[in-house]
Amino acid sequence: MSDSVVFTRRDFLKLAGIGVAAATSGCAQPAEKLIPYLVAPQDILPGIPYWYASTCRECSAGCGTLVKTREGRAIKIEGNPEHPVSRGALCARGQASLQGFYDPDRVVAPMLREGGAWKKLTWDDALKLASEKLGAARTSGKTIALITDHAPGSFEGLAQAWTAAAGGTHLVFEAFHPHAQREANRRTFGVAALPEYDFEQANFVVSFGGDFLETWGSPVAQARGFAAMRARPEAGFVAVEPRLSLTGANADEWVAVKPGGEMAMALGMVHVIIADGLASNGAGVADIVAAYTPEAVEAQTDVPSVTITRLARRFAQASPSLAVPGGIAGQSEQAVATAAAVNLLNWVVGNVGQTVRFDRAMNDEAVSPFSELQRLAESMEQGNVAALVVHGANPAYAAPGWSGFAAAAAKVPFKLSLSSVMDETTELCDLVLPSSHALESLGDSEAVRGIHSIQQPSMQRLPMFDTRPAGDTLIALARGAGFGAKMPATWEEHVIGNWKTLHGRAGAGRPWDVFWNDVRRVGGVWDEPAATSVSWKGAPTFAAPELRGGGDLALVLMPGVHYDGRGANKPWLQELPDPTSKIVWGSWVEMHPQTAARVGVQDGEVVKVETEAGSVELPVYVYGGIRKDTIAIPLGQGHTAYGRFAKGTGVNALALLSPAQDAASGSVAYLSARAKVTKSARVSTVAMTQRNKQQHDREIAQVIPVAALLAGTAGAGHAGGEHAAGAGAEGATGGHHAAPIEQTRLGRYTEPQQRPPGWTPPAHAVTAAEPEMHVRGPRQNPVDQGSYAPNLAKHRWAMAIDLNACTGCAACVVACNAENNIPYVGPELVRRGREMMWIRIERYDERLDSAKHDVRFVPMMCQQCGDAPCETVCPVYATYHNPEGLNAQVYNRCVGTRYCSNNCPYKVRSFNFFDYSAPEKETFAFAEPLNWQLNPDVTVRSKGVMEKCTFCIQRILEGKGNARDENRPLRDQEIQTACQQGCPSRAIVFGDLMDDASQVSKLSRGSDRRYWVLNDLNTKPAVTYLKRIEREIVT
Amino acid sequence: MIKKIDALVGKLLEGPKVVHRGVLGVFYYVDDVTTLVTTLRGLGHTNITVTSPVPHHDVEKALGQGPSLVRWVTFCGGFLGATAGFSLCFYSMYSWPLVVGGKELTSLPPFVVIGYESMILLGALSNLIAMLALARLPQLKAPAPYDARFTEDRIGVWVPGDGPEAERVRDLMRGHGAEEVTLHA
Amino acid sequence: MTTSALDPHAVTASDGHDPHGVTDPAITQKSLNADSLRLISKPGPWWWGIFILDLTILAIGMIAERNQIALGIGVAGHTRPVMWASYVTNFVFWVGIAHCGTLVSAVLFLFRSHFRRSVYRIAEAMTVFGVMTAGLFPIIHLGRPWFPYWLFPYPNQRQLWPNFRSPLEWDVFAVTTYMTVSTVFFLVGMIPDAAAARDRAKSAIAKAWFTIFSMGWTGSNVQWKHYYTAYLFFAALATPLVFSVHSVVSWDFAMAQVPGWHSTIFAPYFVAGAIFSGVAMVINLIIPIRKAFKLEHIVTTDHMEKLAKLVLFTSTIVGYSYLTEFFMAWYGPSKYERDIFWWRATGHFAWAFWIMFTCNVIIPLSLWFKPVRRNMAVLFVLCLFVNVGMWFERFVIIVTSLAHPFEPATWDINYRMSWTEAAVLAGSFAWFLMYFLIFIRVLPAFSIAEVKETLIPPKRKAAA
Amino acid sequence: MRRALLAILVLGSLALASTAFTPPNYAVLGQSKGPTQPIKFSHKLHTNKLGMDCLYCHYGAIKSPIANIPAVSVCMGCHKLAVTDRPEIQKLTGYATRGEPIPWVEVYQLPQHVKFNHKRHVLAGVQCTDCHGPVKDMDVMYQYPSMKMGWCVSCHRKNMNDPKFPASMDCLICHH
Repeated sequence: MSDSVVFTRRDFLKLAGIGVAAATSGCAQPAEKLIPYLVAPQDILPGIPYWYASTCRECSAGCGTLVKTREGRAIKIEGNPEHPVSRGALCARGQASLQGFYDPDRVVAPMLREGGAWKKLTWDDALKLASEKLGAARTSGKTIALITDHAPGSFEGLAQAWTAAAGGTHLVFEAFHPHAQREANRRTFGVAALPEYDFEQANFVVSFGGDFLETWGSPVAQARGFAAMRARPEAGFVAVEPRLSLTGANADEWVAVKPGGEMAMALGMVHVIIADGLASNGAGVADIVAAYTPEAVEAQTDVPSVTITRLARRFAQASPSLAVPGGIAGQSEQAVATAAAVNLLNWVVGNVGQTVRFDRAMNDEAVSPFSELQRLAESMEQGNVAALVVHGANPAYAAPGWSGFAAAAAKVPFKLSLSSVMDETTELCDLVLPSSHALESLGDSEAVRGIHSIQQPSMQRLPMFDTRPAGDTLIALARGAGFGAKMPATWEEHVIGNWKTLHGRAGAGRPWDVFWNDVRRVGGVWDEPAATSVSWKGAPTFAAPELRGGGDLALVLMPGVHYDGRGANKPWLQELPDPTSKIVWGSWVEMHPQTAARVGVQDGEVVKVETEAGSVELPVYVYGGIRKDTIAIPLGQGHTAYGRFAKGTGVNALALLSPAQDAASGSVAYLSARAKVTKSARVSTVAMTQRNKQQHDREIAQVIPVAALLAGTAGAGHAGGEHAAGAGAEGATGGHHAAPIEQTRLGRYTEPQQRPPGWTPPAHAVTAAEPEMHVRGPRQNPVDQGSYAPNLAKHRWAMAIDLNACTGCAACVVACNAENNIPYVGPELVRRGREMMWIRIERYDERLDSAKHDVRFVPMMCQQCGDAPCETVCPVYATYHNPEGLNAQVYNRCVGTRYCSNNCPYKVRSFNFFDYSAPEKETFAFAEPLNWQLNPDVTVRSKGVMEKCTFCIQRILEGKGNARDENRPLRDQEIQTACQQGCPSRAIVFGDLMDDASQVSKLSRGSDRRYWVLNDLNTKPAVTYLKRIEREIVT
Repeated sequence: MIKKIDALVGKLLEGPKVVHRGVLGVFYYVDDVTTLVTTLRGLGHTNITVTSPVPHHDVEKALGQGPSLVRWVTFCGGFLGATAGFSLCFYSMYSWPLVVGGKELTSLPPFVVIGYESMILLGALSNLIAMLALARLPQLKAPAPYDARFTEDRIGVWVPGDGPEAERVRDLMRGHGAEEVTLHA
Repeated sequence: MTTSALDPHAVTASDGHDPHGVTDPAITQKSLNADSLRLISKPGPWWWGIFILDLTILAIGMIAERNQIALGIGVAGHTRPVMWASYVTNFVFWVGIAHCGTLVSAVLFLFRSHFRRSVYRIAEAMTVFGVMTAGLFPIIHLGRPWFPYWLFPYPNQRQLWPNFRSPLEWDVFAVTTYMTVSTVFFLVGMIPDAAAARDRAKSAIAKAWFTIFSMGWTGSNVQWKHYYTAYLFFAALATPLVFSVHSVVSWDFAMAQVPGWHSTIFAPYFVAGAIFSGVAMVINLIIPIRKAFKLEHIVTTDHMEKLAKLVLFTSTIVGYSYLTEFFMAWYGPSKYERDIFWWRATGHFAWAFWIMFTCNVIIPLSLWFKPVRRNMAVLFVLCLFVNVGMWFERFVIIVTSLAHPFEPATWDINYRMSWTEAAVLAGSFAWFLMYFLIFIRVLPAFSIAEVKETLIPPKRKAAA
Repeated sequence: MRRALLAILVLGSLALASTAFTPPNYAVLGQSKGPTQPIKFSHKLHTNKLGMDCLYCHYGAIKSPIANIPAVSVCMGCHKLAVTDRPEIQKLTGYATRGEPIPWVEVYQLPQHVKFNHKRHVLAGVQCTDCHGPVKDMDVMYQYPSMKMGWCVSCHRKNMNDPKFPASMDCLICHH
C-alpha cells in the first residue's frame, strides 16, 4: 500500500503535537481551547477521534454537525444527533463541505491583481492597502457595498454594523432563496417568513414542484419527516411538476403539469374542495377560485379534470394534509401567485397551524431579493459605488448574466473579495483577503428562529493557507479605514458577546462558563418555539405565467447537488451520480424520448439548446420522466473559475435566461424561457455510472402493494418473498394464497409468471420468481457461521435497508466516500466504468408515464453474502469470510486477478485500475490538502487492488473495543456504519443478528416487506431489503 | 576468434581418452544382428550392447531384455504426488482455517484437482528421473566405442572382452555379415 | 521385450513397415537424416527479415506492457462488469494452441496414429512455446503483476497459503504442471534426434550444443528400452493432463456463477476447442515450413489431410457445443442464461459472436470436400480463419458474459480494446514466433528416429 | 557414491545458507543501531536509573491505539527544574521556548496497511517489553522485533485460546 499519500512523518508529528501543544504552550493561534463533543479537553490524545459540534454552512437550512477529528485533522462531518434540524443526519452537500475546506484550489494568501496576474501580499500590506482604498472610498461621497452569503447569526450582525459604520449597503445574496414564498406568505398570511413544514404529521402531501428532498427548504429535516410519514402505509404523496425530480420519483403519483401550471392546478383543487363542501376554512375564498373549474384547469395545465377532483378530495379528506410550494425549477414570473395558490390550498383544508407552522420559521430576514442585486448593479453601472466587498457569495456566477453584475463590477474602482476560493466574483476583484473556512473559525448560526447553533473551529487553520476569519478582516479593515470605532475588538469577542447576551436569556441559571461549555459540547441552545397563529389575509391576483422566446420547448432549470454552483469544486459531489440521469462531471439536457426522436438525437448525443438569450451545447439524456414539451437542464455547473474540478465542467444554464423576474418578490424567474433544440456536431463526452435503468424482471428493487401489506397476507409463519409464488406454485408452497393481489399489481405482482394449473417448479428452477423454499428450503437463520466453530464469534453483522424510506438522495454515498478514503477518478474513467464508490444508488425506471410512474431506488453495496461467490475464487485469500459474517477484503494481500468482481452478482467491488494514491501519478486523487481528510483507520488502497464495502470494519472494531473497555456487551445501534449514520431518512439499519433484540434482527427476520436481492443465487446476503410500499391515490 | 573457441569446445568435448576392450561390429541388416546376438548369447556373452538409430524388436527379443523398471518409479512418483497434493491442501486448511464461500474447510472436490495435477507432475518428473538414471543419461562419454553412423543407418554391436575370446567374437561377426569389425585391445 | 499391449509398435505390417508412415521408396534412413537436419543451417535473408520484423513487434508489445505495469492495468480497456477481457482471452487462446502438441504427440501416440510422426515435433514445439506465451498472460493481467508468486504454495514467514479452492489456483497447478510435462516431453523426444544432429555437426560449438540436448545419447539397447518405456508413460501421463488442463482452464469460467459461464459443458467444449485451434495452428505452421524447406515427401499431403480431418472433426464438436449452449439457455429455467445468450447473438458484441460462428462452424464445413483438404493454400487460409474464430470464441465467452451480468444496473458499460492490449496481443504472437523461428534453426524440427521407424528396416532376407 | 556425497554436501550447505539468510524475529542487543535522534534521549537512563514507568510519558499506550510520543510540555514538566544545565536538556528547552515540536525520528514504522492498536494489547496484558524489548538497556532506541507479519502471527497463534483475551486470527483485525 502506498504510504506516501497519507502523511510525511513531519506532518504527523506536527499534528500529533497539536492537541497537547495547543493546550499547554499557547503557541497555537486560536486562543480558544478546542472543546470536543463529550470529552474533557485534557484528554486529547493522538489516535483517538474527537468530535466538535458545529453548523453546516452549505445552504440556508443550518444543520447542526459534528466534525470528527483525528490527530488534529478534521476527517469527517456528520449530523449532530442533538441538533433539532439535522438530528444526526446530513445530506450529501453537507458531508462534502469537508472537501470545500480541503479544497486544493483555495487562495493561499492575500492576493493583489497587478495587470492580469495575481501577486501575493503579506496580510499587513494587504490590510493596509485595502484600508486605504476603503477609507478613500468612504470619503468619496459614494457608497461602499458589502455582499455576503446568508450567514444568520453573529456574522450578519457584524456585517450590518460594518456597513452602517462605513455608510454603505449590505446585501445578502442567496441565489436560490425562496423569496416568492416569503412574499406570498406576507400577502396571504401577513407573515413574511418561511414556515416549517411538518411532513411527519401529514397524511397526504402534494408538492407543487417543491424538491423538498433535494435543495428546497431544509432537506435533511424534511427527508426525516417524509420518511416518518411514509412509514405509515396510508400516507400518500403526489408530485405536481413538469419534470420528474428526485422528490417526484418518490411520489405515489406524478402529475405532469404543464410548466407554470402549478398555480392553476392548486386553485383547481381549491375549487373542488369548496365546491364539494370539504373546506374547513372556505369562507370568502370561493370567488377567488370560481374561474378554476377542473375543466378550465385541465385546459390550462393538461391535467385531467378527474385527477384534479380526485386529488382535491383526497387532500381534503386526509386531514392533516400538506401542500408544498415550488422550488427553483418552478419559479416563474408568477412565483408569488403560485405560492399563494398553494397557501390557499393549505388554508382551506385547515393545514395552516398543523402541518404548516410559522413558529419555527426560517431566519431569513436579512436575505436580499434578487432585485436588490440588480439595483446594486445599476448603481455600480452609474458609478455610484466606490468600493465593493464580497464575502462568501458568488453573484458573478450564480446570478443570471442579464443582471449585468459582472459588467457593472468593472466600473467599481476598488473591489475586494474575502472569499477563500478564486471564484468568478473573486476573479473580478482587485484584492483578495482570503477568509478561513467555517471548519477552522469560530462562528454561529441561527438559521431557524430560536435554534442558536455554534460553529466551532474544529481544527487549527490549515498551514498551507494563510487565511483569517472574515469577521476579523472586516474589523481590521474598519479600523484601518477609520470607521472602526464602534466595531468590536475582535471577531471572537463579537461572537462571544452575542452568546453572553443569549446566556442572559437562555442560560437557565447556569454560570457563563458552564453554559458556554455546554453550548460548545451540545452544539447550541434551542429556544422553545413560540406558538404563532396566522389567518388568511387575502390573495394576490392570479395569472398564469408566460414563457418567452420562440422555441417550442419549455426550459426547466433544476438545482442539483451543486446547489447554486458552490458544490462544483468538490470531487465527491462532481462524481456523485445525479439521482435522475446518473451522469457525473457535467451537464446534460433531459428530453422526452419522443422529443429526442423529433430532434433526431439519441441518448448521449450532443444538442444545441438555444433561447433568446443565448445557447449552450450539451449531451442529451433521454428521460421518460419529463413532458414532451419540456426540456430540463441542471444548474450549478459550467464555472469559468473556482478551481480545477469546477472550471470547464458542464455548462452554466443560467446563460439561457433572458431578463425575467417575478415582479412581486423580485426573484429571478428561472422558468421563463422557451428553447429550441438542434442536433450538434460535437462528440459527446457524457460520463454515466448507470446506463441501463430497466430491471428486466430481475427483481432487484421490489415493491409491495399497500393492500397486500395491510391484508397481512405475508403471514408470520412464512419466509419473505412468498408473494412471488405464482398461482400455480401453490401446491408446492403448502396452500399459500396470495393470488388475488398478484393479478393487479406492478412489478413482481402485476406480472406473475403464468403457469398451468398443477404446475410445480422443478427442483433446479432457481429464478427469482420462485419462492425461496424451492431454492434451499425455508431460509436458514443467517446467524450460522459458515464452517467456523460455532462459538468462534459472538456477532453476525447484518444490515436492513428500508426502500420505503430511501429517497435516493445519495447522502450515504458521500458519507461512505469520506469514511473509507474512496478516491474520485474523474469523468474519463467513469466513462470507462471505473468509478470507485462502494455504494451506488441504483435507479430503475419501471415506468415513467405521467400518473403511473414507478421509479425505484436501491442502495447497492457489498451484500456480505453468507455464501459469497467472490470468496471462493480468490487464489490468495485476499477475500474470505470472517467469523462475524463479514466478507473481508485484505487489500495488501490482493494481487488483482479481479476474479471476485467477475463473480460478484451484485457488482459491488471496485478496482484500483490506476494509482489514485501516489502523488507523482496523474491519477492522484488526494492532492494536498485533500489527503488531510483521509481516515487513518482505513488503508488507502494502491494500484491494482480490489476494494469494497466492509460494513465499516473500523467502526465495528472501535465499537467492540469500547464495549470491552467498559466491560459490557455491545448495545444495539452503538455501532453505526457511515452510510447509516448519514442517512437523512434513516433507511439503513446496521446491527448484530445474533442479538435477537436488535433492530436489524427484527427487520431481517420479522418484516413482512423483507426480501433479498438476487436471492435465487443462494448467496445468503447479510443485507436485507424491505420492499417499498406501493400506494395508489384514491379518494 | 570463433575458431579458437570452437577448438577449445572441441577439446573439452573430447575429454580424456578411455580405453575400451572388446569388439565392435558395424552392421547394416537387422536380421544379421539378430542372429549374431542369438549366437553370441548362446556362447555365453551376456554383456552385449547393440547401438542402433531406431529400436528393433527382433534385436530386443534376441537380447532377452525384460521390462523396464521405469514404470515402478513412475507409479511411486505419481502416488507420492497425489498424496503430497492432498496433504498440502489439508495442511493449509488446518494451519490457518479461512472459510470461503460458505464451504466446508476441508472441501474435497477442489482438492482433487490439486492432488491430480500434483500426481501428474511428480509422476512425470519421477518418470524422467528414472529414465535418465536407468539409461545412464546424461553421459559425456559413451561406455562403449561409438560411431556417428549409429544415428544414421548402421547398427553397432559391442562385445567387451579381450584375448582369444575377442578374436573369436570378431570372427563370428565377420561371419554374420558385419560390414566392419574393430578389435579394441 | 515381449510384445505387449503397451508396445508402441504394435500396428505395423508384417514386414515391420508402418503403412501410415512415409511410403516414398526414395527415402532412406540416410536421406532422412540429411533432409530433416537441412533446416539447421545458416539462415538466409528471408528468415532474418521475418525475425527482425518479429522482434520489432515484440518490442512494441513489451513497451506497452512496461507502460501498463508503470501506470496500472487501467490502460487496458476493462470496465466494472468486464474485469477480464483480452488478456484472459489470449491466455485461453494460447493454452488452447498449446494443447494440440500434446494431443498429437501423446494421444495419437497412444492411439497408434502413426501419421503423427512427421509432424509431432513441430506440434510439441508449438505446445511448449504456446504454453510459455500463455503463461505470461495470467501475470500480465494481474493488477499487481509483481506479486504472482503469492499464488504458489511455498512456506513463508507470513504463514499464509494460497486458496486451493480457487479455480485460478487450479490453473497455477495445471498450467505449471503442463508447462513442465510438455517441456520434458519435448526435450525427451528430441534426445535421439539431437544425437543424430550431434553426429553430423560441423563445428565443435554445434556439437556441444547438440550434446547438451542429446545428453550423450548413443542409442544402445539399454537406452532404447528405458527410453521407450518412459516415453510411453509420458504419453500416458500427458494424455489425462492435456484433458485436465483445458478442463481446469474452462473451470475458470464454469466454476463462476456468471450467466454464460456457469455450464457443465465447458470442459469438453474447451478441450475440443483447444484441439481445434491447435491443429489449425499446426497446419498453419507446417504448410510454410514444408514448402520452404521442400519436405513434402516427409510431411506428405496425406498427413496434412489427416490433420485437416481432425480440424473438421473438432469443428463439429465445437459447433455442437455452441448449439447446445443456446438450446440449454432456451430449454433451461434460468432467465439470466436466456438473456445472455440472446444478447450474445444480438447485442453490442454480436459482431464478435458471428465472426466466431462463421469461422469456427461454417467455414470448416468445406473440409467435407477432399479437394479442399488436399489443397494446401486453401487449407492454410481456412486454418487462419479457424484461429481467428477461436480467438473470438474466447472473447465472446469472456467479454459478452461479463458485460451482461445479473445486475442490470451495470449493463451497457461496454469493454473496448485499448491500444495497449492490441500491442500486447501482437507482442504475444511475436513472442511465440520468435521461439519458433529460433527453434527450427537450432534443433531438429522433424522427428528423425520416429520417422525412421516407419521405413522398412533393412533386412538381408528381404534384400535377397 | 561420490555423486551422492556431493549432492548431500550441496543440499546441506544450501539449507544452512537459507537459515543464515532468514531474518530472526528479534534483534540482538548490542548489534542493532537505532536512528540518531535530535536530542540524545536515553531510555536506559530514564527507565533503568530513574525507574520511570513507560506509561508516564507514553500515556496514550493504554488509552489510544497510538502510543503517543510525549509533548514537549511533558518533558518540561520535569526539566524545567531537573538538570537544566546539560546541553541536551538545553536543546529541549530551546524547542519548548520556540514552541516547536521535537522532530523525533520514528523507530517503529508500520506500513499503512497494518493497523496496530496499542490500547488493546496493553489492556490484554501484553507487556511493553514483549514487543519493544529490553528498553531498560537501550541508550539509543532501536527496532527490536522484526515487525514482520510472521512475528505478529506467531504471538497471536500462541494466545489464540487465551480464556480471557483470545488473540484473533482474523485478517481484518489488522488489515482494514
